[in-house]
Amino acid sequence: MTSTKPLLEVDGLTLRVGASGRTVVNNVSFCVSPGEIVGIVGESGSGKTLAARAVMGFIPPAVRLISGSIRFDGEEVTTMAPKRLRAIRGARVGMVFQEPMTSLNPSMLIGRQLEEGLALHRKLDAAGRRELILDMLRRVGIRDPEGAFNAYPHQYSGGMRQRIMLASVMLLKPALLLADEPTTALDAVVQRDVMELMVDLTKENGTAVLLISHDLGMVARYCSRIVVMCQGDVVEHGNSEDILARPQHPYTRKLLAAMPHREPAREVPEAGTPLVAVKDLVVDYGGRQGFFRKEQPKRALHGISLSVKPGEVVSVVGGSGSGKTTLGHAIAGLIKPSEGAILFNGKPIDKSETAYWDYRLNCQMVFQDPYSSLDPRMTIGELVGEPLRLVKGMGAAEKKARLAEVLGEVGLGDGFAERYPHELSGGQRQRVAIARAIIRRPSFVIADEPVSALDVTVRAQVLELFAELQKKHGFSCLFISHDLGVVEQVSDRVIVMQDGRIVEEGTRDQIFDAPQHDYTRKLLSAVPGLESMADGGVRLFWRLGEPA
Amino acid sequence: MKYLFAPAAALIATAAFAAPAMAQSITVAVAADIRSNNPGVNRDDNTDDFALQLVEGLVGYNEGGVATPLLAEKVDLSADGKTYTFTLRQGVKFHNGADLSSADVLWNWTRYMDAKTDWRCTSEFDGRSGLKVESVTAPDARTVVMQIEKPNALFLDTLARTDCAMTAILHKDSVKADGSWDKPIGTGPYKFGEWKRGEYFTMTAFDGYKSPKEGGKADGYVGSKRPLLKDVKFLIVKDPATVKAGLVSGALDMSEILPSDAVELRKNPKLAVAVEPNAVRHVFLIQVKDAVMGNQKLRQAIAAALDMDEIVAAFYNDLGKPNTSPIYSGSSYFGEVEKKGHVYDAARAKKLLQEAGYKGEKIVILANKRPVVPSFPAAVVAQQMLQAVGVNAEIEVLDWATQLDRFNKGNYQMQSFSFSARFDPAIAFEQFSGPKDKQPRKTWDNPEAQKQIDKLYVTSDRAERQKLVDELHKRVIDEVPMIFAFNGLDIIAHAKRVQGFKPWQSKLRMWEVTLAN
Amino acid sequence: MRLPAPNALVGGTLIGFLAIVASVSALWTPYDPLRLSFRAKLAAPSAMHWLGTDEFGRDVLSRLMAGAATSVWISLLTVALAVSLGTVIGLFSGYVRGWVDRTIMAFNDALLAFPGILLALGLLAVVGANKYGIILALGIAYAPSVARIVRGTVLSLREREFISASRVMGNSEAFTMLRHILPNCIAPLTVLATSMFGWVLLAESSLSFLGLGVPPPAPTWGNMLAGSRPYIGQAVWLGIFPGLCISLTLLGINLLGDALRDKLDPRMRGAR
Amino acid sequence: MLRFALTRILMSVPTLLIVSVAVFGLIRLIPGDPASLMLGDLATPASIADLQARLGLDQSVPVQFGIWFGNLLKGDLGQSINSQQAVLPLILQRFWISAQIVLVAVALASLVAVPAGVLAAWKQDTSLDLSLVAVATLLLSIPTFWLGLLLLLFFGLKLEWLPVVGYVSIAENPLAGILYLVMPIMTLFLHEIGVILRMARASTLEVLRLDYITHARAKGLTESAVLWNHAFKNAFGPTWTLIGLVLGNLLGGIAVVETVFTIPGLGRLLVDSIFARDYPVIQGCMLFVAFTYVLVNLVIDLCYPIFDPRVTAQ
Repeated sequence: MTSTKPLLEVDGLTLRVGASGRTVVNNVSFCVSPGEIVGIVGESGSGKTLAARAVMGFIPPAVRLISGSIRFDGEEVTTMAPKRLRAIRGARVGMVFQEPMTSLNPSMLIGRQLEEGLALHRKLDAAGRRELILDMLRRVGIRDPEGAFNAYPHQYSGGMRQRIMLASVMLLKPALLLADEPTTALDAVVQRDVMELMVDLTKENGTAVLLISHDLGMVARYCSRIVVMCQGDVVEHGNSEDILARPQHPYTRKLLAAMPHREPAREVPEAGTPLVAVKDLVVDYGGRQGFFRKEQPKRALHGISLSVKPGEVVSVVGGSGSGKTTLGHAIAGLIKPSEGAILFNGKPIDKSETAYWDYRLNCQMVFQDPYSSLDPRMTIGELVGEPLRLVKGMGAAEKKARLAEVLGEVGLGDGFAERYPHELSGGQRQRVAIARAIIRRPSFVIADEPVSALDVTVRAQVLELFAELQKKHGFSCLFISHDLGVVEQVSDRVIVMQDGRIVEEGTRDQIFDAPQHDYTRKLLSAVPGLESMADGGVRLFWRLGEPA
Repeated sequence: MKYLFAPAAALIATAAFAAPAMAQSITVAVAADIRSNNPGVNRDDNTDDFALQLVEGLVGYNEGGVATPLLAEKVDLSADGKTYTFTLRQGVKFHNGADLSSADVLWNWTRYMDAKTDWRCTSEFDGRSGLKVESVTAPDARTVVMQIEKPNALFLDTLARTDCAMTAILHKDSVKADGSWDKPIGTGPYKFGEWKRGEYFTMTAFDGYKSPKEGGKADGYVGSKRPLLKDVKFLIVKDPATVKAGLVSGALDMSEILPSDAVELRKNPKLAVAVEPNAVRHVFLIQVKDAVMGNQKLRQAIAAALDMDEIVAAFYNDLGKPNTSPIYSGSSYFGEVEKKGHVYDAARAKKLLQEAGYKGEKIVILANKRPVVPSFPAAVVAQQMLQAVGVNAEIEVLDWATQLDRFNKGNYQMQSFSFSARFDPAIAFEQFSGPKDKQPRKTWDNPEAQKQIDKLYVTSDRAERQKLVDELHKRVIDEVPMIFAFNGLDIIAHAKRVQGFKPWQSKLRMWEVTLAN
Repeated sequence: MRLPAPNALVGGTLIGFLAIVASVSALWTPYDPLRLSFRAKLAAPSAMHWLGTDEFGRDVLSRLMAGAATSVWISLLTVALAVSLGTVIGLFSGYVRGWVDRTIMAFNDALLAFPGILLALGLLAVVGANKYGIILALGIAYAPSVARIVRGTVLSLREREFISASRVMGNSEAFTMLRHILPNCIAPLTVLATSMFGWVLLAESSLSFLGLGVPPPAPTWGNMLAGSRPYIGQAVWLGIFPGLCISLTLLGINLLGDALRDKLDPRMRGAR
Repeated sequence: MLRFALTRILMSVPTLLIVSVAVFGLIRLIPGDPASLMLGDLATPASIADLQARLGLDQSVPVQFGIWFGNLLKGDLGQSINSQQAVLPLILQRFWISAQIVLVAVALASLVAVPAGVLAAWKQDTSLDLSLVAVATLLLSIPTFWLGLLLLLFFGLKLEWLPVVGYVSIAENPLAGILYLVMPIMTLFLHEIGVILRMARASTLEVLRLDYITHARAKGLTESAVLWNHAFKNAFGPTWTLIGLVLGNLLGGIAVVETVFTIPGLGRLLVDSIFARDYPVIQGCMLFVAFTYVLVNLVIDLCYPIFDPRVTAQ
């Protein structure tokens, strides 16, 4: 704790939704000292974003300030005149958003967007502004700042845009930076780079940071103090180490417990033939003929070979564009491969109708987005029961019993069968998706990022359920994920993919403890690892040593 | 406030119609542009009207619809009825100053008989329609002799037909050296002025005009025909409401108006409304080949069910009168017999329906909604009256082209229809009678009646003809192959300062019309 | 129990009233809407004829009531035809894809390149201007926009994971189409159908105005309005009341459509 | 850009071809033909046959189409059966009349409705928003022909401020020409305000939720700067497309308004030609309308990158 006068003091802040009267932020207090990095951690609905945005006076029209005060640099923000508020915005308080795709104006040149704030808050001529901007763009790692100045945001990748966003905010050297999940939408490898850049930049300028995130690990890594929020309340507040090592509130413990952790490696019985084998799989996209030109097909997979043994969980990891999702879809039969073969129990599935159907009935898939993977117009019962339609020789009563059994297995017992997906939470929906995948008792399940859309605690529950079911029914699983923590927790074996090729393959422990390929090392170095401690706390560590 | 913009409105009114300010000029609104200025070639009624102010033929209709010498002084018929000798009037000049001679007639006849000319009436004289001109000769400069194949009472009538543009005698300079059409150089009271497609066409008085008769009494296309106006501009105004506004503002001097506007415009102190019946006959066509309509008793019942007074009033208000005869009321053949036609008698209609064994079969009346014909309002009123006596009548509204198509194919039960003007009774009957299997458009297919009509064609004796007409009229009333309802009305509103104007057979004759100031 | 949104309330009231009037007119109208009265031509609104009489002396109120039924019926049938036709084409096109899809869509685009009313005008001239001709012509004229939307929905649904899920299950393409894709087209179709009801009502009136609508004497609001034009100077009520009816109905439809879209597509409401 | 435009025009060729064939076939399915219509009740089978031969209608439909299409490729749309005028100049003359009404009305409506829509979105759920939306919905719900009649009654007959019906070419008499166009333009203008306002509001609402708006505010920009520099330009894309659709539709179809105000525009020409079975004019008009539609859409698409640089004209 620093003893200087706090830069930001939030005291007893209470926000309520106008119409329904629901309290979304309840008596929240915290403070940020100059140059300090403070994290607010919470799951969706915790009110963390609202509380942070209130600091800049951004309260949505539907939400009302009931009580409390926000003092920035000793000035009360809640009652501030709009003009004064605008003078603070940008100049003294900056803000970085989660979604790099929508946080920059798509129709305005990057240079102009960066210039706007400068023109407003600094007395500089155009040339001076330009120089400052080019310097800053260079600083955030844009290779061609001149080009970027006259480019539109859509010409840059997400990571680059987030750097530009940082540049835009840091140009004015604000005293406080509000960072709302600044890296959540980015690839793991990029995440760390951007975070490091943000920390460095703020340190250089003496800017304090209020970092809002659902990721306790990341927050703990960079913040000196942490505020834990749940359902609008601050449940715990303290030093990062203290909170990690000695969590006081049950919710904090729950959050910590939900963080992925490694369990001892399982024995996977050696079997003669792999359950599923993929040989030299090639997938090409596109190649449509235009009027004047012919598009070259884009190769998404360059001859992938892999095998999954009975009862084994094999993970495929990689950044976006690595081809892992394409691989999953190709194996599930959703995409027709251009070359290569898929063998099920040693038989190529495209050679005979029986082999195909055998595979079709035994291979199921759990999708990433529980909001899009369930037909919104069907009840849970219909959704889960649908795969049974194609099972031959199963009576109606039997089907009904199976449905009830499976729904029970995934913890969606009484009454859920009659409900519709939109009445369910994300975690419940993913349970439905899992139930649908296993109702035919398949021998092979492809799980494509099954938990990446879920909140931390829900994610843990779903993973646990999945592991339990896998153990109980013994199905093999191809688990596709970008989240190394999750992969570490669930896999027997790990396949690392980059640019449509497998770069490394090995048992979980081999990959995580002794990675060989550069890309694997880069991936691993990007996310902090966790080690459980005896008293419910955790210890945080970087896998391949502290970054330089 | 109302007057704030009044000057602007007046300005617009004058600007819109751009009326020539000269005292002896008038502006007449017409609903449609002329199709061409080539008489009798590319034409419609409106085009004929304009053409016949500019050109004349050897014979023309008089007020009663009888073909009478016009460019000819007299016409002599040989005893065998096959040789017509026309003696030309003296002193007749073309618009370009040239004198009219029999050579001009020969030149025109050759031109008309040439298929390339596309004259509307070539087929009327080359034998295709039963009348064949075998030779045309000019023994001297004032005499033209026409020889026809067999006697025909309607030869002169056909020559005078307005849709043939009166078989106009044009100066040969009307045609360019390469044989293509240039502009009409005729002998009519007015000369062709200018024509701006889609906007207006004009004509100016022909100073060298020699009127067939003196005395100022107009008589159809003959009689006194002095061009007393200096210029006449025909302005194309399609919308009746615009016409009305133009008449009221004074920007227009004359126009045909809708019957519904007559009452209102009559009240205007500056305007007069002239109403004259014409030879157009509004009828309810009946397809007797139809299973239901084949029943004569049913047809008689329908005729008895119609209160013609109300039907006329539906379109013409109090301006018109019923006429259930095929002969138009202004015809010289319209006598006491023709006055007796269908009589409205609902009780009799009901009784006839019973006798006919009518069991509520649906009867569809086709109608169209062109504003200038009473097709639709007549059908609405008739439907109401038919329903009142228990006939299950329905109206089907079609666009005019479709209705006409159904007419030509004979594909209908009833139609509310209008027959265009026919002056001679023979043609008037021929218009709707004939063999249905050869010409499905024919309404009346009665071999006995056909014989009488054929006889009407060759009989020249006036009394004989009247007798035939009377008999045919009675047959139509009894057989009810269709129901004649009433004659058309020309309703022309004009400024009161325009004097001496009388509408005649939908033609706006501009001769003997003067302008008082 | 929450109060419905104001637009739903007003729209629902207007359309409900229309439905009631249309139903009542089948049983009772103040006068026979077709009965002529030669003594009461173009009578101004009075105690006897609340909304006056027309050029044939027919009671305007009665004709408006009867016209409501005709207009509603025509609009409903037309929408049903357009939606079913368009859905079949759109589903098929989105289902087969490839060159068949491109060909169908080229045709579809060709039809869309015409203002609906012109297309209907041409078709109407072919099939004949009567009640069923209008339904057919307008149905065909509006089907392309339905087909386009259905095809778009199908193509976007195909990207959704539940469609992939159905295929992974082993369901045939046709089954997936009918079981999963078609039901999910219903929401956008409902919104479309609602606004289309308004378009059809408008188009039917416009056609009457151009001289090819539902043939009189059977009253529709459109042909009443169209028929009033010659009398605009002398009998204002002839044009005012049918126009008012059409406008209020369209207003009801638009409001109801907005409410429906808010409900089915909350995205359109924008920021919370 | 140029290649894109050319490609798009080439791609519209099949569409236009389909239009030509369909229209050609369709109008010949319509009962009634120009020859019998010209002859009316005077027609004898012989005279109809004569006239049909003269009009070239005695040939089989495919042959007729071949002739017509051949001439079309030479840029000749034929001659009106009714007025004997060449079709293309006739269409262009009438189109110009319609176009000046439509263009002025839509331009004015956009100028009023787009800012109003943005304003309504900005003040979402306030009484200003509600009343703007209510007015827009009301305007949208009034059929143009009735609106036209009302204007006619009020300004033409009651106040006598404006000429009731008719048309004078602006070239001939500018003042009168403009006065004649006031009411038709006003009719379309009022109607399109409703359409455009609602679209502008909806698309602005979409944009106002996005982070870059908050970002712009977080920079300390004033509300008006946020609204116009950031929200408006991005929100205008869909509205622009809608304006294009509206234009494309109206340029071919203000027959109703033209009928109300008796303006000799393209829509009226087409309707009249259908009634008169003037085949060459119908064919020409339909093709022209379709071509205009394609062209307007092309222009709209070419302009789109101005509002959304993500969409490049390729």
